[in-house]
Amino acid sequence: MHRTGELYGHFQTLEQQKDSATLGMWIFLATEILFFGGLFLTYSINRQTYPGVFADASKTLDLTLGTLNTAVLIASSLTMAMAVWSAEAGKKKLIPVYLILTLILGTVFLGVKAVEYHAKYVEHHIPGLPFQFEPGSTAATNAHAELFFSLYFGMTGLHALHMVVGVGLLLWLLRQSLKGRFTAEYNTPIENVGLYWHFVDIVWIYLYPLLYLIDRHK
Amino acid sequence: MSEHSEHIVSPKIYLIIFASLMILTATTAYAATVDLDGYFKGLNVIVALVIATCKASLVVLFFMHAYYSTKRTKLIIICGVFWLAIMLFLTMSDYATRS
Amino acid sequence: MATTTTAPVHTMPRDHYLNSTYGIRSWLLTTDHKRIAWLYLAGVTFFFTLGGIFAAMIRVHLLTPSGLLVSPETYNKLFTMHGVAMIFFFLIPSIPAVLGNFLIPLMIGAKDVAFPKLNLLSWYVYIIGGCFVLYSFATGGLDTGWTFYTPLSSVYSNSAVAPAVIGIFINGFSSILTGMNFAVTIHTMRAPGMTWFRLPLFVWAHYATSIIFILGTPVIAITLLLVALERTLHLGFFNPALGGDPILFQHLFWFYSHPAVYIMILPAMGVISEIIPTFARKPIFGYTFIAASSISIAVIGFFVWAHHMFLTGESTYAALAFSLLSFLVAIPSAVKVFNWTATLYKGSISYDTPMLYALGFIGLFLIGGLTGLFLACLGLDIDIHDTYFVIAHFHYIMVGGAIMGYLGGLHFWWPKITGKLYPEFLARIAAVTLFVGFNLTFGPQFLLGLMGMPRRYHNYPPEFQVLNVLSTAGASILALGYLLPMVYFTWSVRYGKAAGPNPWPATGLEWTTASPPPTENFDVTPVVDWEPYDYKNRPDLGLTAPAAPLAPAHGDD
Amino acid sequence: MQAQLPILPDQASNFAPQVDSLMIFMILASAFFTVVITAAIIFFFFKYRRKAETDIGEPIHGDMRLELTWIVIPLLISMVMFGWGAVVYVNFRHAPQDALDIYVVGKQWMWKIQQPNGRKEINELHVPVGRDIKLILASEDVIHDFYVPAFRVKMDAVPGHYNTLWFRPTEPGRYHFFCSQYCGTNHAVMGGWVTVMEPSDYAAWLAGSTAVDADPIVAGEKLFSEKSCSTCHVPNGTGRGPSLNGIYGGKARLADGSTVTVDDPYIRESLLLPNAKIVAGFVPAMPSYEGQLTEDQILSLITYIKSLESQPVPATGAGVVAAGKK
Repeated sequence: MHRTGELYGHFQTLEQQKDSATLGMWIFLATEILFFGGLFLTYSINRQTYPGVFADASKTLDLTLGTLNTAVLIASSLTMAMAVWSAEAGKKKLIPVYLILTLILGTVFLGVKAVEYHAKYVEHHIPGLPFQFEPGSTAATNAHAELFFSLYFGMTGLHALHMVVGVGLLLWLLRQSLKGRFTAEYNTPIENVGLYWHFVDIVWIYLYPLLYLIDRHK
Repeated sequence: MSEHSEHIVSPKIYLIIFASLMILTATTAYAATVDLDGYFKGLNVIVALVIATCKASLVVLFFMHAYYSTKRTKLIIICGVFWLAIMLFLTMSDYATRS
Repeated sequence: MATTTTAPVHTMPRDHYLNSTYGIRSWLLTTDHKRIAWLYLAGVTFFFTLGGIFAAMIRVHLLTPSGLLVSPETYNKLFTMHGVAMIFFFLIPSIPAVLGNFLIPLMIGAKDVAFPKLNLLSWYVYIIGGCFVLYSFATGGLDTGWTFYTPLSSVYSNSAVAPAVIGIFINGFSSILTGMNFAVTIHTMRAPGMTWFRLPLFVWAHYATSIIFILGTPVIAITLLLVALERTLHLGFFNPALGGDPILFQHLFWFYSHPAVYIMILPAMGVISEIIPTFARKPIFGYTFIAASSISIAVIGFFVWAHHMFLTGESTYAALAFSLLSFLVAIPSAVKVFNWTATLYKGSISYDTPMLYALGFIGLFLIGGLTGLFLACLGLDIDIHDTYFVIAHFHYIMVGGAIMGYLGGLHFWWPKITGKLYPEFLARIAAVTLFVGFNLTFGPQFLLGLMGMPRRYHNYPPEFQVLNVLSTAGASILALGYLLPMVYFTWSVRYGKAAGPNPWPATGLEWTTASPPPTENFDVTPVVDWEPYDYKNRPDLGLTAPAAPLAPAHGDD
Repeated sequence: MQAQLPILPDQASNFAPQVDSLMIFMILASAFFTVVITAAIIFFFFKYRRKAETDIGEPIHGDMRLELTWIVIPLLISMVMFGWGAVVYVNFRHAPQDALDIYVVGKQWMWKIQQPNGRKEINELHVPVGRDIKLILASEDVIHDFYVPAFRVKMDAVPGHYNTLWFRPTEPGRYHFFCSQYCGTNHAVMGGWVTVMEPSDYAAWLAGSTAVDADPIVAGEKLFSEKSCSTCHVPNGTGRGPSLNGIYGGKARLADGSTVTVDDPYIRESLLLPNAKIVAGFVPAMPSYEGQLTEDQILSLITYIKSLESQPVPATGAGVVAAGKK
């Protein structure tokens, strides 16, 4: 595939190329909705079956840290949107600044997640390892709580994996933007990584109430 | 080839959206500690999910520029959500209607 | 080939995609969609052969009531590995990734697909997924059935389930990448003048298939990942002993795996929609209805999955809804069959090999589709569910439909892909052999099902023997029918006569470029100013112009 | 007996003629379409054979009336198929109230069957002719499926669920049954015979057995005290749990205001998930017995609780809305 400037040879115009890339990204995100959807369905059905144990297990999660992480991730979405804006508005100097801010916030999120995971490790709430929900809880309660935590780790783990990929993409963008590659005319990569980043934010926006909030009042 | 109308959203709008998202986050965190199920069974769940959907919509529409984008993009978003709804709704309706 | 009299002598073009570069690297690192199609052809042929060998062993084993060949464990592994190899690694990628990859850019007048690197990546993902599955086959095999029902697969099976489901999980991303690539390519890469309603129906069918790839595949991926986790870490998502729900697994599994059936059949329908107008030399009957029926099959196909679960204790209301919707999805398939048949009316029909496959397809798909109604019918499903009736039904769709379509397509476009003609007489014999062998193999299985023989049995009561022997006899004819094309296709690559750009002649854009096409597909970007399948207004095809004066190019519709 | 295709097995249950009539209708409807389409293809194939090498066909693009015809007519026919099938299926999913309950437990790779009086069988099922039979299907490991071709019925046995399968045998005789859901290595040999007997023979057969098998009511009663059920579920309803006397088959009012029929699945669920449906007036105090009882033991307990159905209703029993059968 030969390339002229930013235009790959199989496209006729830059516009066609950008159009294709954006469409491809959106389609990929549609795929991702269904990918997480399988987990959401598994969670919903099991929660309906074991509302009591799921509520109890949910309450062992740290609400403060969960809320903090929600705020951090939303803030990172803002800085990401600003990075896209800088590129579109042609403010080349600002792009790396906002990218670095996004990176920092993304890393903070993953750090907080690591702290939460560690707490679960200490409490023996990691499925697959020796698991004890509460001292003296029966085998059945244990099993159902383990189911909750399997889903908790499955959903947040998959989400965290997406965050890690996102951090990698941001690092690549940062490198490219420092080289001055992105301009008001050509900024599709930033825009598309932005779409991805916001999508990951949206997944968390749903994980937060489902895992941390529902039935907390009980 | 649909013409891509480049619409640059101003940072002011981003800040407004960000502030709304933060307020909604605080609201949902607070609402979770109040027993709303007393008014109507399952109200806590509904409130939490409605707020989450509002937040998600704000992110999609403004941070992701869906509000300014082509019909084609909107169609893809709707399809993604609709297919998720098919899966959730039809499966749950099986569980809900078992005798 | 279209002629029995003297044909004009063609020569191969000097430069084309096959001789533009040489060496193994030029193939393994290619981003040319035409070469990637060849890579996929190699992959799917390997898995087809592997799955075919398993099938042959199954049929030989079932010659006697007590089983002739292998132990029960091995038999269970054979049918599981047959299903996994055939479904996930042959049928799903076959037409889209081989013919679709090769043809979609050519048909819409593009130089390549939208994301050539992702296209190559999808092949590597497919190969890596395939390696995991082969590793599973080689180290303990797989005995869960291709459906991986829990808790059998996640707890009780002693076979190598984890590598297999991880392999299928990985392979899912190959499907997703292909689907993304096709959908974007069809949206953004069309040549000037190639409007949506001038697209060949093959492209419409692949667009519909892409919808399923994109929105269905992720669900099977996550589901099988959960099974792998459940098995390796002893989690309980679908294991009732740990509080999980095995029925939930079936919902998730069939949410993808029923639409996946349409992934296999829709592209074949696309192939048939190309072949029939070409060899009847007239516009296809009801173009918009065929195009719309592809999309409606893809969409409605997502609403019917729980008809696989009528007897699991599913709610009666859900069963009623899913049965009703299953009957609805039959309507667009029926529309296609009627339109194909009507296309033959007042045509100028020849019986070249692709046409034989297409006509065979209609007959077999008709039987496969109608017997699908039996299974969608709630009152009959309580009798024939999980019997050989089901086996016969889906082989009529998968083998009689998808594979006949795939072979028909290969014969139709082989001159375009290789620039060479295959021996027509042998090809016709192979087509007839396949048709006869197929019906002999799977026809008796309908009767076995009606008699009450359950599926996946390594031995059976003696009253079922006669039909089983008949089925095995048919399978040996079928095997011969598959070997023949493999031999003469290979032969023709080297020794076949040069085909020329448009041997049939056909009306699609892909036939306006050289055979084999140049790397860039077209020397100049084509501009389309004709309607699809419009023989009357295509003097460039060299067929007798009708007595009436030429109508303007846009005059039809 | 109604019309029957020669290839089909004997018709030996009430469902067999229903399924077979539907089958014949479907076969005829399908054959009609197959013949019409195939005949049209063959006719066109010869009639419109290419005469000269450069001939082209007539440029016909379509016909709206035809399209609508072949959308609407198949749609109508398929709705008939759906409706007819639905009638049979809905009947099949709703077992009559006074059916004879027989417990069937699948495990790799055998069927354990328990008759109403406790007589146990393995891979053999004896039933009286002319009586509605309800099989309550459970599984101890993976999913199985109980299939009797001569009765034209089958149903999955799913671990963690109870499914029911009912039929009324109409012809005495011996009929094959199979496991029809793939369940591992010996799936193909997990079958046996249903023996349909005259009611008097069946009664005699049942009576001739009690000496060999433990009475499940006795076994259930023993478990009831061994597992300390009796400490809370005291007969007069003054314990921490509701009295179980006479509750079977009736309706219990739950803490959240809804009611539930006290049947096998409910008792099973209450043993395994005691807090899912709490009877009004009681606190969730019962521990789960998940993992501590085999399916057989659960069935014994259910049979025991069922035997209390005829026990006098206690004076102060809570939670019982209407004792006895609905």
